[in-house]
Amino acid sequence: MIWSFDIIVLIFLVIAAVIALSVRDLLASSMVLGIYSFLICILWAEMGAVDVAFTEAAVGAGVSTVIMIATVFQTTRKSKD
Amino acid sequence: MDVFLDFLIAKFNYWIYVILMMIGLFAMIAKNNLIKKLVGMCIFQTAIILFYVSIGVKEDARIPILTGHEVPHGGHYHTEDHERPYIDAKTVTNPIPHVLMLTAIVVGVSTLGMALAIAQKVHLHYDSLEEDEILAKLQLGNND
Amino acid sequence: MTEQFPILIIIAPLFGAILIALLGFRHQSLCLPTVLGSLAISCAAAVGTFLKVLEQGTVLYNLSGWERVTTPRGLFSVSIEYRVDAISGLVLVAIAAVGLLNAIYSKVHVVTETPNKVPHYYILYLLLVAGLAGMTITNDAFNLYVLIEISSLSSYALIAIGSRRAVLASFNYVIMGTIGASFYLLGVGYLYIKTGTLNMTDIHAALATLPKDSPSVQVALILILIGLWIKMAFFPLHGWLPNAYAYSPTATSTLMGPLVTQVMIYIMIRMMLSLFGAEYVFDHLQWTNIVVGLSVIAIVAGSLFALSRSDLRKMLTYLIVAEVGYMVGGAWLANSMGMTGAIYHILSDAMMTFTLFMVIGIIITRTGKTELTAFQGLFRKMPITMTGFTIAALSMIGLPPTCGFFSKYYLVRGGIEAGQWAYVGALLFSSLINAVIFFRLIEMAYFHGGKAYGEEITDKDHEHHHSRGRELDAQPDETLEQVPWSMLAPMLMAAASLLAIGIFNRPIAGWINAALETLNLAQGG
Amino acid sequence: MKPMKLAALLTVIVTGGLLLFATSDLPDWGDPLSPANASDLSTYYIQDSRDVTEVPNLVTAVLADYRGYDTMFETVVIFVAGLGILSILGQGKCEEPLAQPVASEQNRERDMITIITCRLVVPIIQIFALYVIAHGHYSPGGGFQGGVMLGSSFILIALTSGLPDALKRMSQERAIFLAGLGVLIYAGTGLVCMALGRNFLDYEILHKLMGGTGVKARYDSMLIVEIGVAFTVMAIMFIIYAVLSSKGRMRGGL
Repeated sequence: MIWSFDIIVLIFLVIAAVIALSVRDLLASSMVLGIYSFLICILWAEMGAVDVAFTEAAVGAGVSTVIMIATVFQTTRKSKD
Repeated sequence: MDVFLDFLIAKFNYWIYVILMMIGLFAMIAKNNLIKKLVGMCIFQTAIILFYVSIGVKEDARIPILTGHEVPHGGHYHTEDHERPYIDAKTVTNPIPHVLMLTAIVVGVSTLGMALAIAQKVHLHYDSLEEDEILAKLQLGNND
Repeated sequence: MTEQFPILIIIAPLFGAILIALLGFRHQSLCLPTVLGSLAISCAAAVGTFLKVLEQGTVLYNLSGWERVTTPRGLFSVSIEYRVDAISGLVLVAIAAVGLLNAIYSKVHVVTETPNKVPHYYILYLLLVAGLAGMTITNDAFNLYVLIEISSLSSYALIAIGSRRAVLASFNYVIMGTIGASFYLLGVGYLYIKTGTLNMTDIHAALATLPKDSPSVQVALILILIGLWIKMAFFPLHGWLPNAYAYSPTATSTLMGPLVTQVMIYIMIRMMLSLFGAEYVFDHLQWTNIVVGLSVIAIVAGSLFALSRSDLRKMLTYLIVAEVGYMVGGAWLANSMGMTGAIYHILSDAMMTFTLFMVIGIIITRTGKTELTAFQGLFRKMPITMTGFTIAALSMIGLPPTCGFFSKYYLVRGGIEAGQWAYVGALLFSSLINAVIFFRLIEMAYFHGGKAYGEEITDKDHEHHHSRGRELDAQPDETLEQVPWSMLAPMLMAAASLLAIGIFNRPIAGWINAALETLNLAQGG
Repeated sequence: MKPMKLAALLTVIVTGGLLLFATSDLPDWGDPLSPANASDLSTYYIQDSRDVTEVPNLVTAVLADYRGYDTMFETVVIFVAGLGILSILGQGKCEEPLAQPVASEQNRERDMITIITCRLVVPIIQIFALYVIAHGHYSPGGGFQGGVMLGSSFILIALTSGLPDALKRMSQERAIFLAGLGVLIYAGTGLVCMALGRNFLDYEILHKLMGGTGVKARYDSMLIVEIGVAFTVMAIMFIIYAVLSSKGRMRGGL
């Protein structure tokens, strides 16, 4: 186990989560959420959960981001908080 | 210092999962924008998945796909098939949390899709995604 | 064949839903027969399972065909299994029966309220019933989470299909519901990390070997309880419920009102008794006073909110909030009388709420009004409907021989035994409030003639109902029971079941007590 | 607005404190001897499941066989989500997309390069998806992952050539049919087991139909149910995208 790698990814995860929630542009927020999903997918691959990582890459980072962007496209990009 | 570092590292995943979960929970409750609430929901759910996957990690263990090269552990299996070594459970990651979390990821994306559809419908009806604006419109149009 | 009954309860609606998905979109006339047929099979299987449980005790059903594996520490389960005892048998019968009766009752509503989406509606409806039944029957902690999500996802959609307000209510429900389900999942995770298994029986056995004051087990219990409380709308966490039920389509609220909260309460009792164990929850933790205190607040607040509402469906939803307080409090009284009362009240409350929702649905359909004033002069116009209403109202107030009286009797006795006087007081207070609410309605329906009718119709409030209201206004003196029998018959059957559950209270309480004894909640202990 | 934030902060602090308090009681991260990792259940799956199912990927074995009932309902969750989204936002009727594109469709210039690249890539994605489904017994993958990839190949068509083009290949009605078919394959496998006199989803008995031994029957049935899962996931993932990207109108799109 490469715990230092693990810790770096985990810290990036927290940063990505905070950014995704604090950006006022919803499109950017969805994109950062995609980054968050990819980071966590790396983490799971590293922790030996290959099936979970594969699913997260396909579902979390792929489809979730796409449908979120589709919604932002159909509604509005601006957010007050 | 070393003791402290050991303590920190020993449960680091659990600390971070709590932090991520609380970020998500806070966003779900306090954010005003509906999409932001859903971003929070994603983070919240992933944090729980992180917790589960962390349960199953074993130090220096391989992924839960048996290729026949697992570390044998005393003797052989007493079946007809003598080639198969008896696998030491310590060397293979625990597969149960992975199975459970596959389900949880799928549930997560289903909930997200449903919630996004509802958010679009809200936008269709109220022309806004901000909770306070929608509530203000509701107060105005209470008598229609 | 009889050993396959438990699975039939769940897969009959599932296959019904699949059939509609495959054929129902082209041939919409197939939808309703499929729904009725599959729910009838489910209902019959539930009754069969229950009879079997009475005959031979707890029934286990192993899915995937893996036998329990023997280890030095004993048997453990490697796959998912079902476990039906007398209590879950009763709840299963109630779920299947309410599902079936409501499908008959709401066949008109579904077509009028969700045009173009009838097959969608029925698929979600069937899967909601399947999810609720699956939650009741499963003995696997994680499987329970999946089924909670199935019933929640289908109920989000079933609510959001309704009016403008319903959409927003549904969004709040999504957020709250996800928090609740995730907390439950997290609680299961804490149990898994301490015990290494997911089967409830095995978890219970493993917890017995752990040190009693393990913080993570306590936190697991707290998380599971909070998750389930959100889902059942226990008072401070009830925010999603009133709007969601009041603005959703009629068929949705008549199905969800009686079932969702009550099934969640059953799950909570299941978690307390068969997963953590009565000894741990009641004797070791000593949280009884806190939770009963919360339930007292829930009862009082729910009753007061109900009293202050003038919208019929809103009033009913707050009554549900109060009833949740009854059952949570009863379950936490820590004696078998209170627990019996709580479980008995799950049944009677399901049927009472069901009857009331159906009656109010009929009244709203016929008069086009959702206010309390809709009741004016209704005894003359709708004698049959009002008979059902009167029975349900008497039951809500708690007058014999309806089931509401007996459940309150058990709950009050449990409260006295446990010395929880605040809880007893809250029960009596709530009965008083119910009496005020319902006698006011009965009085309005009986004494106010039809003359107030014309004025009320000019109300600006309910434009979309006007046309139907006028139609009725044109002939105010007829005895207007022009409701199809498909609506009246289920309502009357539900009302009759209120009397039946009341009259047969002794055997039902006996079954519940026998099941509780196997769960180590001894008589009077 | 303020009190809401305060309440949220309070909730978060209390819950977070509770969880951190419990964390101190948890076994160390990565401990192979923690109760969860050294439990009978986990050891049984690692040591015995390959002998009785012939599947080296333990996750697939547990997912599709031991906890197959869970996975069936997981498929149903997807199915519910798709139908729920259609019923919330959809138009109701299952009509074919309009012949004339709407205004936003006409104005958009479709780039030839992306369309041709997409034409090249889509078959490759689909073949790889089929490989993922079929190879789930030996490597990471299976019905869900493959199904999502198949669904995303249709999403790719919708992104490059426009939603109507994709809907021509996978109309709303066909998608619902496929989703129902997927659940039917899964649940039907279970029903066949019941018809042969065993419990629901007890694949072992299927050797009477498929020949071979009970172990082989389990192996093959897992593949069958994974295919069912893939059908549902593929159809629903595309439908979710189609509905959400067009606000339920099923035309226009991104």
